Amino acid sequence: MKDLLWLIVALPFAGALILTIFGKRSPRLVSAFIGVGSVSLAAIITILLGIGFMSHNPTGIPYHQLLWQWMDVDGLSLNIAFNLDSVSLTFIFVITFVGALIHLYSAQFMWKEEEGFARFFIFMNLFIGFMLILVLADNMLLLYLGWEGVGLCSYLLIGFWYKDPANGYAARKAFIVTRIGDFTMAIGLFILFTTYHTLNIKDILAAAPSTWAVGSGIALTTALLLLGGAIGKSAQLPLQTWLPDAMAGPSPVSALIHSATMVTAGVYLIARMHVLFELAPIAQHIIAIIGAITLLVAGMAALNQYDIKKVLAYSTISQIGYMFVALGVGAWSAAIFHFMIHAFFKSLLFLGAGAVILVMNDEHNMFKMGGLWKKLPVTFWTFLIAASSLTALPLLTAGFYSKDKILWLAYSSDKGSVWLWLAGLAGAFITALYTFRMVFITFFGKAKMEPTSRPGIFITIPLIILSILSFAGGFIELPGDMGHVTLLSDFIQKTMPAVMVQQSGYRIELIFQVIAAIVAIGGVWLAYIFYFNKQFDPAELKQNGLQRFFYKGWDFDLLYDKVFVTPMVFLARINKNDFIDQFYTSLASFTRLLHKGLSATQNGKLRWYATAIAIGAIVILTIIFYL
Amino acid sequence: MTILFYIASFFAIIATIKMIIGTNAIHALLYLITSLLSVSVVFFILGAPFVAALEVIIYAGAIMVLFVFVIMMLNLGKEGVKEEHELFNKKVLIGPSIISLALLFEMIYILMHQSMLPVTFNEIPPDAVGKLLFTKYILVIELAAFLLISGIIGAYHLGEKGKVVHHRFLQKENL
Amino acid sequence: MNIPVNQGILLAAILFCIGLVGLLVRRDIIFMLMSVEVMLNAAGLAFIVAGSAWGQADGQVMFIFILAMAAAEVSVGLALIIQMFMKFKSVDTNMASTMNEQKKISNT
Amino acid sequence: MILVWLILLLIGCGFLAWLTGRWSDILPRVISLTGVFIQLIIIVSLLLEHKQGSQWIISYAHAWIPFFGIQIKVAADGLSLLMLLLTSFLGLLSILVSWKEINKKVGFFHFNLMFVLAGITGVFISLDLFLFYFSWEVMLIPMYFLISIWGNEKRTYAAYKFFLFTQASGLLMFLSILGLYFIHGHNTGTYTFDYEQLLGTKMSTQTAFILMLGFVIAFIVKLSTVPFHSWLPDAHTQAPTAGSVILAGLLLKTGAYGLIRFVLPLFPQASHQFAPIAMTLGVISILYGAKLAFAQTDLKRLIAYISVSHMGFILLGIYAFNEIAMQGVVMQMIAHGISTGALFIIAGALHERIHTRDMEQMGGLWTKVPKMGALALIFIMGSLGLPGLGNFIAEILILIGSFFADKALTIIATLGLIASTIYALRIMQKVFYGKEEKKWVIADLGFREMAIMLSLTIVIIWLGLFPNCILKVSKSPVQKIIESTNRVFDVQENVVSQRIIIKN
Repeated sequence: MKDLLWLIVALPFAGALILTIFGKRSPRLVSAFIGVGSVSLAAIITILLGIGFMSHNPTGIPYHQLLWQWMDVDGLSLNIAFNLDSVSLTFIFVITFVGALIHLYSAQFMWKEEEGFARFFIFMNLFIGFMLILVLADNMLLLYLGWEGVGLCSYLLIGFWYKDPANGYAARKAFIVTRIGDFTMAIGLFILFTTYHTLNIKDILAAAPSTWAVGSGIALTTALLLLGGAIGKSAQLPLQTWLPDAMAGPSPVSALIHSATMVTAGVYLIARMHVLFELAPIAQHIIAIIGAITLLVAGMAALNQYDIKKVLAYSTISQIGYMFVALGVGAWSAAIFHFMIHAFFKSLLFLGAGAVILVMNDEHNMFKMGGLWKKLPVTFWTFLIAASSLTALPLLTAGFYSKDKILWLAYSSDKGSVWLWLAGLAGAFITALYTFRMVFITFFGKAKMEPTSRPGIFITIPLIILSILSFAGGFIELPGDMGHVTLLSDFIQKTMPAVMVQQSGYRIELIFQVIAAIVAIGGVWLAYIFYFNKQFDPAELKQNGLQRFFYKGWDFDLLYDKVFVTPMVFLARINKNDFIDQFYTSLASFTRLLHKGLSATQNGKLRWYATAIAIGAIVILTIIFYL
Repeated sequence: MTILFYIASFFAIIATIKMIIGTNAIHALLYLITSLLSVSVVFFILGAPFVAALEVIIYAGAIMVLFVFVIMMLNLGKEGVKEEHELFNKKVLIGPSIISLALLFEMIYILMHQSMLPVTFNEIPPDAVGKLLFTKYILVIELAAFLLISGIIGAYHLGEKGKVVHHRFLQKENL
Repeated sequence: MNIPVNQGILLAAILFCIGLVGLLVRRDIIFMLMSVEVMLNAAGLAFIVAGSAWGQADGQVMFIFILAMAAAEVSVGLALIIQMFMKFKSVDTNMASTMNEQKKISNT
Repeated sequence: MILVWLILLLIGCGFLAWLTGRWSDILPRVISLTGVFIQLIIIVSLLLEHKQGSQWIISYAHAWIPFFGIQIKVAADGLSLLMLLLTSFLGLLSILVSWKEINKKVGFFHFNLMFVLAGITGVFISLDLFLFYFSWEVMLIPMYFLISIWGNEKRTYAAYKFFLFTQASGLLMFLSILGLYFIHGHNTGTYTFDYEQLLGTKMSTQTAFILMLGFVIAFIVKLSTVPFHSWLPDAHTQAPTAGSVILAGLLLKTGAYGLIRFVLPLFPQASHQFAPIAMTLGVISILYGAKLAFAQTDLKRLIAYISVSHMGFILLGIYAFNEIAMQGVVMQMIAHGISTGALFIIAGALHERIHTRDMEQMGGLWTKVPKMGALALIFIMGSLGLPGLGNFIAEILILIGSFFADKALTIIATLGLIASTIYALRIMQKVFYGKEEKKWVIADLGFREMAIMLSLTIVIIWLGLFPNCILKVSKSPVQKIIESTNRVFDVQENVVSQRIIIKN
């Protein structure tokens, strides 16, 4: 069974290739079948493989599959090879499974796209393929390949509706901003290679503790450089600005790429290279701090959005902030747990939002919606489940368990602190507030627009499946005081070390849980007071300065525009014609000037010639007799 | 005899100056002839009677007559004088004069700084010239003959009237 | 008969320079040709002076050559003047300065 | 001997094409196509036979002008064969590209094309410095004609500029060759232009440096390194598509090849002295080229500046003096030839259809020409160094290699990754995305164009996924050059620079 590993990666690519060749000519149904089918098949193989991995392999020895030698230059020996361990298995499960559901959803969602239908599935399939390469790669360069590949697909899908230049610019911004992170990551790779003479992840992780001392400068530098890549991809401060703009893409894209999978690649990278980060405690603190700040900043921004997808985008940034906090305190399995649960509920939220947007004729402003809960029951209920999961409503929802674990560990881990916990708690409150603000405004109140149609069957099926996962998914991992189920942690800990818990005791944990629950419910309650059944006129919404500041995403765009973009464009513009070329041109014009001067002497006037001869005589005589 | 040299020199210079600033071509030509005759006197004094005779016969006689012919052929007359006034601006005299004076001063300077032997001039008779001309310089004589022949042919061709002669490169534009 | 050589040469130099001034100042081609004659004559004078100073006949031989050359030059030069006058209806050399400006060529 | 036949074949086809061009427009194309195709087959078969280890796979020597010690000495190793493969491949494509584009003086066009290719082939296989210089000049003059006769609106200016830059720098190289010739002759008594005999000529450090500069200037002008790059945008922009393809794909590579084959082995010590400057120039080229590319509105000019930027990587890699970087350089030469060639073909195809290169006038073309858009996307991604395509392998190898040599410069060079994203996506944004500025009525790529582009696509992806095929072939020549460059250095330790011997 494990020999089929390559097939999981190959299937989406094969689907993309077939669609590239035949997509233009084949009907949409065939395109959809190939697109959805290839990914679904990959998902089925993944599940089978996962079952095989878990049942036949209790110690979690990674599967390694070598396809071919990529390059071999003077010690730089790299293979196209895949490595399957518990972490990557979790990731590929989420990628293929959620990916397949979203593909199914998009088959109906994108149906009206006559021209771009096949194109959409090509890009989506490519994305799944690259994402799988990213998480399965056995060396850093192959990981980098997947890393850039998903960036490309993200670019293409954000700019899917390319006719609107704004979408193109959003896509370009996403690519460039993540490339800034990739730049630091590339340098990190160089340092790794110069130190270890290999880019094989396993070898690096094995050699690192004996090569670098804990807290050494080079370990810190490398960790920070890799962190740069992770920040770019995962849209954390200060490179988070691309993600809200990325909502220009179709909703399934936002669901798959910009919430569930690609943006969590940063989390994967840090988890994968956990040994390096453990060697650099300062880097880990920085991760935690970045996560904490990001989750607050993005939460505040989410609270002030009108566009339903922008709310979700900032919410994604905020939730990844939680994962970063978990990574920062060394709670690797908690981060991955939250990643998984987040993938379920956030893609569900995006898909639900997409369904709403679809039936509302591409209306993104939630203040123009309202009262939809009766008209779109399936969408509403699934959306509500996902929202509760995001809010972490206690006991029932999966989000509660994953987020609670992070909050608890943020305090109790050896690297944790009460400040991180407080930040997380504040974030949880804001999360509850903005989530239910969104739910109340969109689905309750007076109806302002009539939905044109009801979402189809292929849209509702993924919603229902994901909604089941969004609350049932949490039960694979229950906190110590509530049954203490640790399926996922055990599984992950076959690959990664367990978190060092400083303080333990079920009683303290219980107190923490109660506080978290109260905060979440308090947030919902506040949202209820402010937004439930209130009348909002979308035309007369006023924002004060602070709200406006939050609405604009804390004006990071403005800052970057002033600091980087404007000077760069200015430089480019003033030197469009290349001042070095001016040098050569002036050389040429100087020669031409000389030519003009000389040809001016040949004016055809006899007397000038005679004068020239006379002067020449004088000069020669002078030279002969006085020099 | 020495005083005669200075007088002749004086006349030569005066006549030449009058020639270059004159406006009537015929008058100028007469001044030129005067100058040439004065120089011929100088030649005589310097002991070159044969050359002095040639100067009078060929230069002042033959060549200057050619000039007279051409001037008469062009038939410039009064209009010519008027035109000459327009063409000859006294102001332009300054620049060339400075250049020439510079050249002159240079030459004078050289003359002053060369130790010159004050020689007495002995007459060199024509036969000595003839002997030299047809022995040592025979080849040059031939060349001079070629030159004169080509001068005659050239003058004949160029002077042909009624047929406009153009340079071959310019032919297309003109015809 | 005791004339210093440099006075003879000086006379030649002065005549040459006057001829040069004439050449440079005049725009009338006939005057220019006459100035050239003056200069040639001055050169001949220098030869004669030098030849006499050394008591040799070579100077006079040279003068004869100069004379021949002047004759040839004048014949060709005068023929050219006639041509020029026919073409430009003027003896002004500036009229004939068409060497670098094609447009000034008058159509005949 | 087969190598000489390669050149003679091209020259013969060139003459034949010229002659038949009087009667027919098709015949010259067919003849040239056949000629280059035969060349391609020969080279592929040589490559397949090729085994590792031996230095010169094939060589041939025959006296040419014995009095001056000039021979016709040609030889090929893995590096030359790879370059020849690229030459014949791009040569083939450039003939196909100009199939419809060139309609006047078809015979003479193909004559020139064949001569350029013959010159380039000569450059890649000469082992006699005089022959090398001869080939160097042979490729210039037909190129001048290609630009000045079949070029675009400012062709004369561009052709002059190209010719003056390359000719002037070529003369400097010739002076250096002569200098080397006389020094060697003076030392040993045998006056020869033979490359292998001239290796290890003893001379003072200063002389070596000056002689090296002559070579280096010729090569980096060809390589269009800042500040000698300004001929390239003009030449590339004004040349016909085939000309641009050959210029970008092959002519620039002769500079890199010259540096690797001649400068490093002939002047190892001086090269080490020169390395910091060269690497700095390389980095400046990367960033400055990128910056200028970003500013352009003319599509071909933008692509030309991309070349400047990419050639910076080559210079950086060559002067890192280690195998990884050098292998990266070899990859870059091939991958850049393919990707930039493809971009020029696309630009040419667009120009043929809408008669403008101004990107402000384009926009939203994806709807009209989806195939072209998709293929353009692949090569744009190639030029921004997307992993999975050949350029990425090249750039990452160069950067890793040069990271051993100079950390700070490499980090700055890595900024080129961001810069390349910015300029490359600009093409996508301006040409294929956005609103349709004008209602162009244009056809998508035809069968011939699709065949060209697909072959390029396959090659660039193949390079990205199976770079080892290339790296294996160039391994032993590269190792030999690196070793010879660094060995001399060991003997004379007086020049100190950062040199790290990589383990393993």
